Amino acid sequence: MSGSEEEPRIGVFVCHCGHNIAGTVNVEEVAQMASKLPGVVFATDEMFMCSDAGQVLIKDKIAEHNLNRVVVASCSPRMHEPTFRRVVEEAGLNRYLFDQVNLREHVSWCHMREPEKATEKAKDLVRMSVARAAKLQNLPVKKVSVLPTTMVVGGGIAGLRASLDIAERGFDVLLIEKTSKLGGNVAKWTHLFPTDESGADIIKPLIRDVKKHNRITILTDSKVSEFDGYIGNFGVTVKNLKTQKEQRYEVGTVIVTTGFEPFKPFGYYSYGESPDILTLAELQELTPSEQLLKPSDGKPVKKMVFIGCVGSRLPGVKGHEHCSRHCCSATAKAAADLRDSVEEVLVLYQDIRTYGKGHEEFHRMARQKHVIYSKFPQNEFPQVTVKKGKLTITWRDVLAAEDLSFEPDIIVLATAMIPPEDVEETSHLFSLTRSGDGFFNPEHIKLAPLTTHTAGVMIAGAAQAAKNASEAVIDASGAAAKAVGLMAQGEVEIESTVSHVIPELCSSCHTCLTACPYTAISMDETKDPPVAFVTEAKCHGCGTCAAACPSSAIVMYHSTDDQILTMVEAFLCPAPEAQGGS
Amino acid sequence: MTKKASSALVVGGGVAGMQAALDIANQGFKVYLVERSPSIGGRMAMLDKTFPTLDCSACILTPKLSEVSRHPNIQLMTLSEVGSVTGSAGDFKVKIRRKARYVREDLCSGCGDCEANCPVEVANEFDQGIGFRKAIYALFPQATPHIYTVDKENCTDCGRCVKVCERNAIDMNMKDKFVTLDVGTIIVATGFELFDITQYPRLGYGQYPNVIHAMEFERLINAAGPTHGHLVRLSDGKKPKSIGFIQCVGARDVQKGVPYCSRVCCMYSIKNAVMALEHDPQAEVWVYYADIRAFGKGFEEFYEMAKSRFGVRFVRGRVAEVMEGKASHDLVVKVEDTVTSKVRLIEHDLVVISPGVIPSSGMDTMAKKLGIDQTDDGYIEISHSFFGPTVTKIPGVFVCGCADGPKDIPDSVSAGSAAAMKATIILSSGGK
Amino acid sequence: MTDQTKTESPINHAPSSGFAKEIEQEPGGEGIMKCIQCGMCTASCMVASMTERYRPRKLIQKILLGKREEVLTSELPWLCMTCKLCEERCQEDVDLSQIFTAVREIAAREGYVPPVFQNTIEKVLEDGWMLNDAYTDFEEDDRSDLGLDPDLGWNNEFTKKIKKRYFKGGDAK
Amino acid sequence: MKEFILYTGCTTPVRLPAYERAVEVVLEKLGVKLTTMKDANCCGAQYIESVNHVAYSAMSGRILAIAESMDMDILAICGACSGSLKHVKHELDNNKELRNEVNDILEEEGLKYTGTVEVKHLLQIFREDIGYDAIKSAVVNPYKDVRLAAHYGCHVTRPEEIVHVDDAENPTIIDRIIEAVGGIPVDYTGKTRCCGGPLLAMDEEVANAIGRDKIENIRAENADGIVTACVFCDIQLTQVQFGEGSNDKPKIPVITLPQFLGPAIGIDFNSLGIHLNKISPEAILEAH
Repeated sequence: MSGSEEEPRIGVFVCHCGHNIAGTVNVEEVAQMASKLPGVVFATDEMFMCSDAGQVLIKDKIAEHNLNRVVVASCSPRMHEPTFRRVVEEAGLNRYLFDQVNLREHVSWCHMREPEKATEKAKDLVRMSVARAAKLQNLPVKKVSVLPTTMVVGGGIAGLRASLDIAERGFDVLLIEKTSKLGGNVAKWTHLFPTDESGADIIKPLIRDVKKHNRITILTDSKVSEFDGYIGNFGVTVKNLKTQKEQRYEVGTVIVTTGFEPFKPFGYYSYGESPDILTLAELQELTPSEQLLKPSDGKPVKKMVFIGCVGSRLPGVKGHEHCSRHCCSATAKAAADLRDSVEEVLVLYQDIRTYGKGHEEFHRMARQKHVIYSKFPQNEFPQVTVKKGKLTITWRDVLAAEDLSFEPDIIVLATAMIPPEDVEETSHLFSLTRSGDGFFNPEHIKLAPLTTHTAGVMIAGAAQAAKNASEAVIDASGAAAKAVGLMAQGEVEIESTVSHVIPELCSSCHTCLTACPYTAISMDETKDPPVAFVTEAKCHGCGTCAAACPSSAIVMYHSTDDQILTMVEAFLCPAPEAQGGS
Repeated sequence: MTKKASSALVVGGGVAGMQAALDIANQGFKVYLVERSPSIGGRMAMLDKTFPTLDCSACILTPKLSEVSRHPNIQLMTLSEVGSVTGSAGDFKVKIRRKARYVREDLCSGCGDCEANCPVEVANEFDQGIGFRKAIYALFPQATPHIYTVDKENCTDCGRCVKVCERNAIDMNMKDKFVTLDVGTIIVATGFELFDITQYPRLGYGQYPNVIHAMEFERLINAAGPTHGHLVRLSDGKKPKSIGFIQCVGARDVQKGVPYCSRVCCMYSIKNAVMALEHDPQAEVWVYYADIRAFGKGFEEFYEMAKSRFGVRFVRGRVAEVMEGKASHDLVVKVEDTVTSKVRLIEHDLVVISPGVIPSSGMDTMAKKLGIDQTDDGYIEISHSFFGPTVTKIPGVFVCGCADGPKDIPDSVSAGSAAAMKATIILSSGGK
Repeated sequence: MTDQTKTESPINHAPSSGFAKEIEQEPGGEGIMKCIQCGMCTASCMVASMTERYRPRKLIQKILLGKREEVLTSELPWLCMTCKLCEERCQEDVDLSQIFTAVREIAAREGYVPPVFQNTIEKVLEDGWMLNDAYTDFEEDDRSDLGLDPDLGWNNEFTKKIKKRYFKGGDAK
Repeated sequence: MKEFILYTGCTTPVRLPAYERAVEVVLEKLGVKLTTMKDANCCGAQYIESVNHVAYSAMSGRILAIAESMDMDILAICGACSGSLKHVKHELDNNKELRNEVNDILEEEGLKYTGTVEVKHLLQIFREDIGYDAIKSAVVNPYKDVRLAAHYGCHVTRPEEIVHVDDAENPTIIDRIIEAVGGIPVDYTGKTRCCGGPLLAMDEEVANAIGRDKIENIRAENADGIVTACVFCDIQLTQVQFGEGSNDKPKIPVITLPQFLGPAIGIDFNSLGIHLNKISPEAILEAH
């Protein structure tokens, strides 16, 4: 490990972050203190370390004082560790000789009202980081190749779009669909509200193009049963649900487009007690006809009611707290269209969220066509009763302060978008986390909505959150771009902050295998006795294994026991100032 | 077939444009990123926090900024505008006007000595005119590229900056330059502007000092902003104890020619309401709305939290009038709580208007140059909401972000990536 | 209404778009369906600020729900000052004063005209103008002093014709 | 010399003749000739308007037709009248059926509506036909240190797209005239709100509360007087300052625009009928 044995020459840079940090922490004082610490040859404070000016400063000082360790005391490493690692690297240092202290989230933001104590805490953290920095070691920067094939999981509108884009861009696609048909929910919908097209009109051309594209391999009635490997080199076992036959494939990237499922609202508004109470999805699946007919007796529908937010926007009800986004616009369009043949159409709502392009027009059109909109109270839901097949609904109209009742021929419930029933399986398979709405978490909710914390695995469409089909299509192309980006580069860097098993110390107890949340550890059967080994590209460096190992046979690179204990030491017994300075 | 131009032009350096540029560049294609202001970053750079996670906007944006500026395949062209466009998919010729910056990009290190010595102070557009900047300036601390710019209109040619610049980077005789780019594809990411709310005299913006708009509020609560993040009234510097947020101004207004929903106002106002309470938990914060449109991932949950945990008060009713006490400059909002049918006069120290989103200025000429259509609302027309949500009627020309309609950040980012995908298909097939 | 009737179904009103359609057919009533109930009108209305009983937004919603009898027989449609401040501001471009005028016209046909209105209507149709009996010697003198013609020369034939043609027998039915 | 036919309406001649007179003398001085319409009828505003749309259209239509027969544009000095005439003109111009119906009645007295005449409210005459500069140059003894609140009148300015008088949410004509003659126009809360007049019949209490609210908003800006451009508003804003519910605070003079303008361009109080104003405005009108 060359370059890290020599005498540490540490540079400390304390960031003001505008007034985010400097407004609470006395940054000059912190830098002052740092300059006296052992091994520190330079320390200063700066307005924005992440700005170009700040980055240039680091490089200049590395050259000027020929620093071999850099500590930046600023914000959470989550955002800027990559930035500063790159900076020290550009200045000729190994990226792992950099350490970051979080003075913003961990100090200034949470101790705003007690600046003195905050400054003391800041000093402690910097002192600990400097001590650790002295112990930091070079780590190799590793790259892995990326296989030029993407596996797309889910053959709905998003999966089809992503597959086609990738194929047209010149890469191979393995498209997995668990049902026997491509097209997902959209294909089922004879009328794709809020548009004028039928689901088939939208999906047929897509399916046709996907089917005839020679770069796309389609596996229907199939599910991924095993998933291993790492970014660029995933191993997949696909099981045919009919034949139960399994087949292995190697892919470089993955796009998960497993979509959603329309919530079946049993327990809401007497759903299930009458065939004339159906969900918006079920309405969209009815075979189109001049006149909407009652499912129960096939008679024409004269009066109907839509109810919004069914199984959505319910605080405290797990998996049903989110807004399902597409329903308001879909309902407005459905109501407007059906009003032509139905004498009375009511929409019972909480808020009207016709946010999208042209959606406000659907809402206006519905009203223009005499659809009656009635807002019901937040915590006083309409009551639906079924007596001898006859539907009655009673509710309070908030805006007219009137108690109302109505006897519709059918009631349509605009129900929530929820994840498919096998979502848990999928999330384990690809190590994806899920948010409160039950859908998969993106890597970053604002700036990385399509990538996930599993490198090489993308999400798109309703797999990520409730969305309408158009939005899913945009996601799909976006996720395709991410996959192609990786494949076009051909290789990708991987983290070196991984765990390592020292074979001599391993007692083959398998504890680490069960401890690892990423199935990154397996047994090397070629050894006798078999010993554990880490697949580095899969390891997230969480350290669970190292902690679990009863024979301390596992090292966490970049968080070695030594590196951690010196921090504890630095905190408990601060080095006397005298010792500091140059 | 003969390989044609294998590079792309992205117009607009906001978050959508940056994302598009990155996703094209990461596939190994050359990208020219043209931005008319002195720095990339767009509107997002002006925001304080972002909904629904309250991430610090500048903090999550900065890595993108440096990623773009350092990408070997991306050439930044700031202070630049698109001129004439000729050719077709796979083979466009685009004239770019590179406005004189009066500072040599190859020499300036962004040290700031010039700014420190500049005697001229002018209203800072980045801070919505609340704060000041010098006549030689960088738009914001993380401005990218971090190169200074001379604002000739306000510069007095005193020559001090020229003297102090150790690298002799300042050249007051610089002239506009014109370059012609050969590109295979063009992505329009020209973003949005805010509706001019002085068109609502009844709400008092421009007449009453303590009626401000949301972007001004963002700068006021921003630690790097003109007040160092201290939320104060512009009339007397007092901390507002009661704040009212007014929704649907310049949005969902048929009479004002903006019939559509702006998509972001509900959430940014809820976010700002929460931030106001973060700054002063004792404050009273009200939001006046017609419908709360919290439709994105985590939005409804955030709205719920704003109500239950932070105690933001929501009143369903559009505000008819804002009145001012002449001496105190305190404000009174007149509204009907439509849920209780009560007409309410509610006093506030500060009123924040949420302006709707409109197409960015120059959209019309941009559309003409490219030969693409616009919607009635002035945004760029997309070919089909399912088959081509980022596709325009001109092959090889794509659109993303708010250029084709209001979008929040994640939707703009996705669209940026999507447009990039379409663009690279063109590039890899040489325009077919 | 007693409490018992408030919640239980059979007595509750059943929404119907009939009344709104009827109003749409009247001149001025065309825009009724555009209302999204934002409350801009009530908040702009000076009558609403001075009395609890008048809420233009709520009145529109009652119409949209089809509460025909209640609306036609109530004084509410007659409380609009037609100052049009709400119309100037309505973001959906609903002309409330014209809608309420349309409602009044329907009410009038069915004989629901507030007495004060009825009296003035009679007067105007009889005399051709509003202040015939208020025009006394006092005013005449004032006019002469000012050099104005004391003879106002109002025409009362035309309104009689109008009355015959549009007001059967004279009352507004 | 521009010429208009003056439609006085029902109320001005009886309740506010001074306004009528002031209009005549001031406009004459500023180069506008007036002929008063005879054999006219009520425009039908509010009352007939509320119960029978066709009858209402016919009544206003007849007034328009009379003006046509004399080939002169109409000057209306009452908000209700100008509102009705403009509104009905708009409908007759855009609704053939209605026009035929109306003409069918008018025919009997040889009248016909074809849409050739314009309807203008007094404020338009000042802005369009005379102009602020002409007014300025006509001033012989400008006002000094008088603060005046303008009240425009709802039917004068709304609906903007039909009456085309001024910016409905931010009207300025009266204020600019006040300025032109040396007065200080003062802004006040609820400037474009109604005076309450139209509600007197249905609910006098509420109507007066609305009027008094306006008076108090104006008082809050320490205005010396109120300048109006509609007979109903003028009467309403005056009468609410008397009788029960009115407080004992000093009364604020209410002056019609021509009465305020007159003295500045050298017209004596008598010709303007100042002595007839219920709350004497002399203190204001003498502030030169």
